[in-house]
Amino acid sequence: MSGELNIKEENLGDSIEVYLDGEVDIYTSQRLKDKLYGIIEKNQLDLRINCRDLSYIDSTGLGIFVGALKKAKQNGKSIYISELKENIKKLFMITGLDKLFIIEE
Amino acid sequence: MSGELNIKEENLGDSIEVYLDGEVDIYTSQRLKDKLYGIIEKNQLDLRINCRDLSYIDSTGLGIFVGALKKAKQNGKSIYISELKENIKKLFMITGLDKLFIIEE
Amino acid sequence: MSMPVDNIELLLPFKAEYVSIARLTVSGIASRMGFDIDTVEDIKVAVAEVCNRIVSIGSKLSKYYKINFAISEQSLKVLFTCEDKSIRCIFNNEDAELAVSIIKALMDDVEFCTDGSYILSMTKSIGENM
Amino acid sequence: MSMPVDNIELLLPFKAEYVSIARLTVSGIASRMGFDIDTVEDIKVAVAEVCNRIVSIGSKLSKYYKINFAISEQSLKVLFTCEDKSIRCIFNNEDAELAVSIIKALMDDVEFCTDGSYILSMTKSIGENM
Ligand SMILES: Nc1ncnc2c1ncn2[C@@H]1O[C@H](COP(=O)(O)OP(=O)(O)O)[C@@H](O)[C@H]1O
Ligand SMILES: Nc1ncnc2c1ncn2[C@@H]1O[C@H](COP(=O)(O)OP(=O)(O)O)[C@@H](O)[C@H]1O
Repeated sequence: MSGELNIKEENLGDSIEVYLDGEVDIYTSQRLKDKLYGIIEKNQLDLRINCRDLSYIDSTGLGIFVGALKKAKQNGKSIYISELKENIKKLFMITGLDKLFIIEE
Repeated sequence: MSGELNIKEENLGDSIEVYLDGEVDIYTSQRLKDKLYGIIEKNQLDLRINCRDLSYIDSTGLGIFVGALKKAKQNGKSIYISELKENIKKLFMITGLDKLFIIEE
Repeated sequence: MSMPVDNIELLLPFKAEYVSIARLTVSGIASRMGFDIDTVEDIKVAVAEVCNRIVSIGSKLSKYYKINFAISEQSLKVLFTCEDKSIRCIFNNEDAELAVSIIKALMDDVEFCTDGSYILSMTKSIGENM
Repeated sequence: MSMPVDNIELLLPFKAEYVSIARLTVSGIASRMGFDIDTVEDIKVAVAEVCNRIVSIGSKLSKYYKINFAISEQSLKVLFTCEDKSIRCIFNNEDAELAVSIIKALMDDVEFCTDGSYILSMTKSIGENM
């Protein structure tokens, strides 16, 4: 139920797609951080974060996205964020993070 | 969200079918009572309560079913209860009400 | 027995419209503790039965009642308290029959009519009946 | 201004795992008050941001913090309190930037760093931005 998060990962060849399913909150965010940072360190590829099934994220989670982006940029790579639900897209706009990431429909 | 209840009513000719959608709790139960008692008083027909979309009921609601059954029996009529979810069927068994009503799949 | 316990407390007005808040809160706690979905439902129903009874009886002395959730590795214990001491033995009445049978069946351990300073306590163990 | 107010209180341990309980409880309260589903989501996020910050900072003096929900016809006011007075001005730090912008954008009225006995208060009005 609340606070659950499933993370799936798929290698698309030229990028890695990560599917977030559930809620990223202060309790589940450490797992997200380990996962994203791990992927970025292991692969010299762009990262695509699919948020189709992401129902909730807070500033802890957004901060991890920002941290991951910094790491990716050090490798000259980008992070694409796709299929954001309206309530979460709103958080990206509020915080100005929509200008930092490449947001896709 | 929580505590919401929608009640729909359909005249099947030989009986009245009532669809319960949502939650019957202490807050919504008065409306259920008025509805069921009203139907029983107006029509001399059997009552069918369809619980397909009933996600929650408590003893307040069960008590209203019992009260409605008493009224129906005074008219020589019965109450059929159908499509109970497992968690609610369990409450009928616990309370012995499964022997009072005609429970259908 | 002497395991570390986390406590969560919910203070609610004596009003039927807020019983759903108790249901939601206890659902969240029980889910977080790892009870399976059917057991979460059972605990929710049992807690609501007590809240229903409390708000139905009402109080002239107190505006609020309190639900304490004691969370341990083994169990969730739910304790209902109210400053109004007239609200103690609230289920010893014929019209509470349905509620009593539901609470007894769904929880592992229920203390009605205690001598103590609380209204009722009930416990659900983790691992039993799962 | 002087409308009748119902209070609900939730006492939670300083632990990240229980922030979801605050989210669930405030969702229930806001839904019950009639806020639309998007606004319920906004209030939930704002409340969680404060809880996150409180549990991240932690306390050596106090095991619990309290969230008071003041419910009136016009608004929901959420007040965070803690006995540990060192936990007061918790958002005046660079790493709280994201949280602060979220809280300010989602709530109608926020009081950070009050002189009072509470950590923070925030209010969402019914009917505005709906
Ligand atoms: N609106 C914003 N735009 C860009 N960066 C931001 C914004 N708000 C906060 N940040 C930065 O995001 C970072 C949060 O990342 P953090 O989770 O702390 O990662 P790290 O572990 O790499 O420090 C902080 O350095 C903060 O300054
Ligand atoms: N297990 C049971 N089997 C049958 N009847 C029961 C059972 N438990 C309680 N009752 C009865 O159900 C009735 C509840 O109905 P109630 O809502 O009070 O209707 P009314 O308004 O007609 O009194 C009570 O009279 C109670 O004795």
